[in-house]
Amino acid sequence: MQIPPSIVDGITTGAIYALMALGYTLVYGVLRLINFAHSEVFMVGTFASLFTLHALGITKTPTGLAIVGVFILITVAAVAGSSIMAVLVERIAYRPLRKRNSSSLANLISAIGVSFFLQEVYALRYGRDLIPFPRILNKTVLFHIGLAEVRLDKVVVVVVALVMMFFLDRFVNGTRLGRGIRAVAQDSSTAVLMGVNIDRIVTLTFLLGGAMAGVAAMLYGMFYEVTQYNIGFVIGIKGFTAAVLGGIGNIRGALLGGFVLGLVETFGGAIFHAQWVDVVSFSVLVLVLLFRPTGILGESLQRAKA
Amino acid sequence: MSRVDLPKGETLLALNSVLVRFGGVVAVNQVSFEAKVGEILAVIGPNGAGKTTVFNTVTGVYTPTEGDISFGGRPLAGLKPHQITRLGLARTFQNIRLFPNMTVLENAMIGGDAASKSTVFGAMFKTPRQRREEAASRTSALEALEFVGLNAPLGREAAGLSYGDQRRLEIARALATKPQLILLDEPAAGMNPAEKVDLQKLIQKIRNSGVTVILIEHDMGLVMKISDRIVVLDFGKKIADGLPEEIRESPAVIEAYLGAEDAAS
Amino acid sequence: MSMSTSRISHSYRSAKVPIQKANDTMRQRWRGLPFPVRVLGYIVLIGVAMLLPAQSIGNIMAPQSDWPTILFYPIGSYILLALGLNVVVGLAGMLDLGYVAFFAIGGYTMAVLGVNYNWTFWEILPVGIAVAALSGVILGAPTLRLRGDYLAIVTLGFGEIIQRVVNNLSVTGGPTGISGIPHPPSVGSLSFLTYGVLDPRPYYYLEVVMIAIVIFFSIRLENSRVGRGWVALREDEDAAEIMGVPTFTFKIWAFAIGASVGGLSGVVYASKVIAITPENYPLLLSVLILVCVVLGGSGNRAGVILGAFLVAWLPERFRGLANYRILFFGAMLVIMMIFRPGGLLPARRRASEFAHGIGGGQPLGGEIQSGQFEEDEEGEK
Amino acid sequence: MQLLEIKDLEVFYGKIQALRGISVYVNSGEIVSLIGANGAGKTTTLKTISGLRKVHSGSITFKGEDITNMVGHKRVQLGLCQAPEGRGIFPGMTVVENLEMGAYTRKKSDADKVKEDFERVFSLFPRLNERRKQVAGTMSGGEQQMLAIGRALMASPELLLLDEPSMGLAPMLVSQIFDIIQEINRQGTTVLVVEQNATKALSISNRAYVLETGTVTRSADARELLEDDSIRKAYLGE
Amino acid sequence: MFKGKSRKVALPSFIAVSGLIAAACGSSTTSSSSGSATTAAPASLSIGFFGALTGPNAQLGINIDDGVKLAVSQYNQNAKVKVTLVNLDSQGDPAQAPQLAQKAISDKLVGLVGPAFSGESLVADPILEQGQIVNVTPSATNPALATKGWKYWHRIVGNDNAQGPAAAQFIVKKLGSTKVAVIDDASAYGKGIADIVRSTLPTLSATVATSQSIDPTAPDYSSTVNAIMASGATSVFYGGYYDAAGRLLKQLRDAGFTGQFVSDDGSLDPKLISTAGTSAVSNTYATCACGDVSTTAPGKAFTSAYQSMFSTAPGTYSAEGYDAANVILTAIKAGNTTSTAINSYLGSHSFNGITKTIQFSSTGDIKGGGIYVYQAQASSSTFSSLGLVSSLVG
Repeated sequence: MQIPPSIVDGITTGAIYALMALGYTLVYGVLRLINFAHSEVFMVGTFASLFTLHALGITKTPTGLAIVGVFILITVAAVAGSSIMAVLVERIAYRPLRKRNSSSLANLISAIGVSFFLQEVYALRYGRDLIPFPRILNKTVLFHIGLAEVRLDKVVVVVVALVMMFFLDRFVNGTRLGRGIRAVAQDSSTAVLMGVNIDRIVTLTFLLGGAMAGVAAMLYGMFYEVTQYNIGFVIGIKGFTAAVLGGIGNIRGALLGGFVLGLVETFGGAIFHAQWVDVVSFSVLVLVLLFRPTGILGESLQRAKA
Repeated sequence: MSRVDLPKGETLLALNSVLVRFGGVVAVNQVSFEAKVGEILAVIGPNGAGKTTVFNTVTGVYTPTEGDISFGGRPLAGLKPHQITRLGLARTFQNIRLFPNMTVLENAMIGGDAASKSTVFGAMFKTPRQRREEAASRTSALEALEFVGLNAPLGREAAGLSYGDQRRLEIARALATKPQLILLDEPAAGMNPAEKVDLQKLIQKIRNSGVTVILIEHDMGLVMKISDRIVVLDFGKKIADGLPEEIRESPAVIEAYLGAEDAAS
Repeated sequence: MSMSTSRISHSYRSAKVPIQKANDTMRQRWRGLPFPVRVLGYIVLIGVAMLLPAQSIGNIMAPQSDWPTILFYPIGSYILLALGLNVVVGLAGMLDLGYVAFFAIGGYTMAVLGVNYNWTFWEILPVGIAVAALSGVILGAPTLRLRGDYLAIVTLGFGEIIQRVVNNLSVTGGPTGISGIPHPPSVGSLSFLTYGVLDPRPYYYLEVVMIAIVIFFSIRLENSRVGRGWVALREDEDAAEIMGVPTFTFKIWAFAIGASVGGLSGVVYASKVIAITPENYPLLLSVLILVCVVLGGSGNRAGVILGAFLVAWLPERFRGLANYRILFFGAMLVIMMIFRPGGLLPARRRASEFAHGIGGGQPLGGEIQSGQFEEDEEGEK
Repeated sequence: MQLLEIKDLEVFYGKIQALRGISVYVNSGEIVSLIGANGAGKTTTLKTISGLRKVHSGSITFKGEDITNMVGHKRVQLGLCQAPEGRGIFPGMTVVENLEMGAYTRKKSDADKVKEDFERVFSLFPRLNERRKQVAGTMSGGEQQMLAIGRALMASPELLLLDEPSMGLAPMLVSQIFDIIQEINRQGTTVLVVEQNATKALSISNRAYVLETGTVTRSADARELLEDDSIRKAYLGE
Repeated sequence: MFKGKSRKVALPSFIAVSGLIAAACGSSTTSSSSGSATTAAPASLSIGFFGALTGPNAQLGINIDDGVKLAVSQYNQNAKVKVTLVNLDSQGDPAQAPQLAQKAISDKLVGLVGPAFSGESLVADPILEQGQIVNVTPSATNPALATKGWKYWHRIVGNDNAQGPAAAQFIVKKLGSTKVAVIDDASAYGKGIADIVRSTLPTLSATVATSQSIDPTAPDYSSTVNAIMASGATSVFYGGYYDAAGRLLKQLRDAGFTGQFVSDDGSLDPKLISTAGTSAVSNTYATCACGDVSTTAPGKAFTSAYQSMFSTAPGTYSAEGYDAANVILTAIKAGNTTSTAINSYLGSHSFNGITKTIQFSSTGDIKGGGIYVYQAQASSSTFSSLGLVSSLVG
């Protein structure tokens, strides 16, 4: 058994899943809509940080202060890329439908259309092969826990993710705009009565979800050092699963769901072998939903159910 | 599931210390009352007193946290709403809940279908039973529509009906299930005085046809005119239960609902 | 159970889409025709279906592909699958993102029983349908109580699990799949009933018959208590339950029927292609079939058939676009949903439901309309 | 001066006409009540004023400005705020957060005034002051109603719209709420109130409108209506 | 199956483009135009390429197709019977294979290079067989394909049954590793080879330290990496393609794995090195049924012709695609203008390809077909040949 390595790796991948799950959860919380194009929002983020590295001419691992500078630049690029893409997706694929009172199915198909389109744009432009990232952070082993190596890059992934989640949580729970998001999520018509501009809140929600996906994309690029036109697909499904697992619409649920899914996957892989990982994690999801139909933490951002 | 058939005056529906709790909130608190075969029983009380929750609990939408409900002597615990309907207990909704894009006839037939047993195979192979049941369902739907006096075309979508006609259709849909007991949730809401008079006649006609009626209503004029008995709820508790004259005089009811000023005059 | 929204008070535009009206009157006229005329109409349709694989038609329809073959797959198979999924999505209003699982189950039933146990096609067909229906029930029973959004991820997961399982099990041949799947036995010496390797037309005819049967039964279902029940639970599940519709049972039935049509098409497909592998059953196929249903007009059989035809045929017709096919497809989906959210031929009922914003049956999104909200004139919740 | 004027307002829900040409006006400083049975169109009227419902025909003028087609959130900025039916508090937020939501549209430069309004709400509703940190969803119905009214006041509205403020409240609380409404009015806020408890509503109002199936059937001085036999019969349960 | 006397025939590629090729190949020919009916030779014939040209798996197909294009253009420079090339783009999707096979029949193709993948082969080949379309696959290496009794099917690369044992021998005998973690990508191809490696290792007194299938589309292989690290394996064999191989290798090295990493021809691509990173590819090998074309004279000529035509270096299976096309073109040049005639010709002749000498057995598989091993070079970011496995483990 590889308990310590499974824990370390589960938390690391879980951190990225959690960041993705936040995007689904925020949008769901406010619009009751599953943003199936979120995977492509993530994908765009990875490309944005890669292009920044190319533009900076970075081919070798930077050292010293340069690391910090590079990190800030690629984070900004990824966050900008992803959040702009998220807002564009909302404007193009969702808002016109929302204005026309369309059904959820129409939204779903529209999202699928946007996903196809964006994937193909990137595939046609940059090919269908994996595109490598230069190494920007040495994978130095900091210390060992049993067989587990706690590496610098893993620590960075988890710490950055946690910091982002903390800020998001503070933003949503502690600022005026954050209150606006929660108000729309809990009772949108009353929010209008309080003077909340719903369209603006929706845009803000996609922006925030996109920003989280952007951070996830930057961390992914730094950690796995590759991207691809369809890189978002798997990570998107994982993020969505994590969001549902934790209780979609619930920010803290998304965090919990991400980490739980990460751990279920690494332990599932250790116990049942890698080929059964997805079967294990979906089974866990179904089991959780059977006993807690709205996920582990429930839908707390949601309007109260009668 | 056998339907209930009892002589007039027997207890048809009995609530025994029913308590319904949502999270920390007690919506219905130890409520007991009975409805007897052939009567019109009104349930009144301020908005939020738990009247609709009582209806929802009786029809199986909510499960009572404590207490029990029986219908014709048969306990309803563990039955799903559709099973309870099939026992002979139908209802309408406070805010009309027709199937808006189904036609008038289709809406009523949904009620008529409550007596049907055939499902998918019956439909696929048009078994004799399915044909028989389909015809029966259609008949009871048409009868119910005629009974309530709805004159709209059968092929008209429910959403296109006038408000009063929607109310009628909703009642027809419930009657098409051939109920022993019908629960009417604020049937007069949104009606003008002329429509209310028609409604009053309709409710009495329903009762006269042998169907017991339980009614939630705010229009006290209507309630006082047609009810045989009145149950008053306030804050989830039953505060009074009696004949209309008794209720009108009851200090507790005046305090909680009718308003102190009214009583003074 | 949520008892809060008054469905009838949803606002919607009273002006209906013009093509919708045309669609409606056509249907009414058709129904108004005397029985012999309608029979004649059906005979004409069957004749058209028989003549469809002709080379001269193929030259126009699919100059860069083999027309009879693509008539069988993807066109015919997509139509069959879309008709099945339509029962779940269009009629009962539930979202199923893992429909391909049932197609796979039918296919593997055909392959395993045909190759390992030497069963014949006609023996396997009912088994394949039954196994698929049963797995529909097994998937549905625990999960149908979940709300719509959750059903999406669970069905999606189910589709993935089935693919993983067939990829990992030895009885299904693992990733290599199963080859040497037997063809249906030929009937007499008629060329169009001789099931061999080379001629796709007998399979196409077989599929046409299956499509006709599925349409026949789905019309009967739709015009019965079950169909009424589906519409009712799609429009207001709680009210339906309270009016005596056994909503859970009817949902399970919808799932089982959809699954069995999926299984049926899986058996038919596998009996033609000789070899199947897990690659034949990607998640993308589930998505495409859902696109067929919604694009054509969820709930309207003619629309669904049209949608399936277009989704299957257009990529073959425009093979020349090669790499740009998916790009255009994606863009077209968005544009279609913006301008025709109810699909190309929206169902009469669904058209109004979409206008009401309740077309999905269960909430999956798009619930907040700018400046317009439901819930009115109500007291207690 | 007419603060709010509604002319020939027609509103549809789909094919159903909910309002059939309603005309109502509210003068500055008044308390006006809309009474009528459930389903008569009272709540729809308020929702339409707040911009939650699309107007089919007719007009709404507020402070001389035509707001018929203005989006909802801008009407709040203009000085129109509603405490919705069923209270509509944000159940997951604390009392203070709910109140802050009321002040959502107010600018940073307005911070001092907002602080004053907090104090004003807390002095009107001492219960809220005691429960600042409590999550609103866990409060009792009466407290929630107070919160809903207090929250609407935080927008510093010129016209306060109250939808069934007495709904589901114990009689004691009902009187208390109506006293507070009067107090709010005394402090200078115009009030338009929709009520089922017609007696109470009429007793604090200057004027009232009686709604029936989407039309105004009576409009008169509140006192006059209180003494009207037919009104008493229809709405006061006698 | 026609079992005539085998003759050696040169591939016709030398004629125009490059004298070097002519010099290299021309000498060993005993060209023959006999053995087939030459009645009324048509002015032009069509051959096809069957494989993914678009979609996610397109790169391999494009590599092959470009090789075929080069062969056809060289052939047409100096040919009586012109040949046109028809592309049958399967997108690597087995579901599209039947209609393309039918298309090949209705278009009366006299020969087909492909199908490129094993999965589509299983579906398309029975149809091609019945339609009597001679087909030569340059890349579908699943052993089962040779067992179906198809007469029109040919393969010019060694199958996995040859590659798997060779890889195992290389690991145990040459690299000296006896604890081998065997991983695959759960694809027909990758798992096929890996399973053979798994069954061969014990016969060489080596053990399978851990055995796993990964999802090649998943980003994270940490549970597999952890299992490998915990198993104490000194080497890893990976059955699958270069993209997942590169990521697995990278994650292994990052976790501190220093042993040998051996993969198959699906991983024999410079992109493995770019994906894994140059620091990760020490002790990294790939086996392949394909010979090294970068050292021989015809190979160099091919490489430069390819480079000048497509402005890119040949990719994996480009050379095999070129050879497969030339096998067919040689038969056409010999005066065979029908598919059946070409088929007979293929069964009775041997061909000097740039990758190897090609001679088909009665099953259609290539005779002989040694397995080569390549080592990843960090300095040049390419693979360089170490030679035949059989000679290395000798």
